Amino acid sequence: QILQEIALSNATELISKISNNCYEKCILTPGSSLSAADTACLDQCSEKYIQAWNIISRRYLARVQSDSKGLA
Amino acid sequence: QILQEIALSNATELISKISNNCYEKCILTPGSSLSAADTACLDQCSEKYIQAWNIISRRYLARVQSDSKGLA
Amino acid sequence: QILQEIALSNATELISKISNNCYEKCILTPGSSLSAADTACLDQCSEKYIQAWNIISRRYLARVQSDSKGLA
Amino acid sequence: AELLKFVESENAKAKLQSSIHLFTDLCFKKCVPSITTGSVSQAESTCMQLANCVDRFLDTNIFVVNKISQSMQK
Amino acid sequence: AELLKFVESENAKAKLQSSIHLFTDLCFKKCVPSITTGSVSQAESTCMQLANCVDRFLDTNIFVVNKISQSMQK
Amino acid sequence: AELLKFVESENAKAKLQSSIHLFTDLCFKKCVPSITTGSVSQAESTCMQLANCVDRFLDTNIFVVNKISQSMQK
Repeated sequence: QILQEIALSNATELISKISNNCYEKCILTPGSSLSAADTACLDQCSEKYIQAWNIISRRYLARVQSDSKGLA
Repeated sequence: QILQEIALSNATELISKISNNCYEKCILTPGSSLSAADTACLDQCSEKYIQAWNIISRRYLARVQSDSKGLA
Repeated sequence: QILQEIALSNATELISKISNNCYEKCILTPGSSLSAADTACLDQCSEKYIQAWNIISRRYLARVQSDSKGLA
Repeated sequence: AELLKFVESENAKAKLQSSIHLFTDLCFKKCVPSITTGSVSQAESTCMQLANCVDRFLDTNIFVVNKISQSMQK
Repeated sequence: AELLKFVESENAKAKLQSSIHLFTDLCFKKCVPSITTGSVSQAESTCMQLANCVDRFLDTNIFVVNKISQSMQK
Repeated sequence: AELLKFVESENAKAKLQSSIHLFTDLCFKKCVPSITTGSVSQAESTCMQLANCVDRFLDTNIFVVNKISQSMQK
């Protein structure tokens, strides 16, 4: 139950961050619908964000484990 | 009581958002007092923000009611 | 106990704000380590932030005491 | 039960208002880059008046939800 | 009652500190666009030293409160 | 005691995830200034791939902690 809630809040947070960052970067002048260019940009942007999230997760976990002196 | 608290927190949040956005846009180099130009800009900016808030409120409520598939 | 917690949360908040602002301003393209220029900038930036925090603290406290009509 | 229903509906109202504040802030920043006295620009009008900014944000959100669901199924 | 008063005054102190952090962040972003080694610029000095940034923010806040009150009475 | 340990470890996990979201947001804004179709730029690659953005942020944080400690001892 608790595990599921954490997993859910984790996914919700990820979705919210991607939406905010990619809306900001891709939808410069919102029109009457998403254009093909908008969708292509959102697709690219989401991929990059998920990739970034994977890289950062691995790195931060590694650093937390190896270096207990770090404060954040 | 609860209704009043919601109405109050709503107004407080609106005031805080307008202050932050319009200070950001209008008061580029803070001087020893608000100039006439500052005040004119703040007036215009507040009007626009309230107008935007009205438009967004109507639109979002309409969309929430018509389209229960939307997630946000 | 409560006093210590406030003092601690105050210092933690200050550290977090300085880190965010000075990372933003000084570390434009993060490299494989902090360069001498990075460190010089971080030093200057932290000094300025602490100075700003002192000025704002004094001013805001003075204004709160003298002017109870102000809302923020 | 009546009270519980009342509290729930008030909570939903508060959540709705919080979303509206979030979207207004987002759309104001996106659609009104600077305050000009006089008439509203064409771009500003298209962006804000028709509420395209909210509609496209919600589209973006749905796009991302689908994208994440797909990458979780892989 | 003594304890209650103590807790209340500690709460007020925490609120004050939180406002000070908010204003410092705001003024730093507004007054110090970039970190230059050496002396402080004139504009930076006027903006920050005299704490004009906080004073004008509080003025802006009062302006907005009055504006909202007026539009609610209409 | 088992349950308590479990809850504590879940809390730690949630805190870790919240830091990861914070850093990803920070690094994405810092390393990916705009979305270009096609290959990743050299600067973007150095910034993100090697996770220099997180490492330098943590270095910055340690620098600031030391700085504050020093100015408190004065």
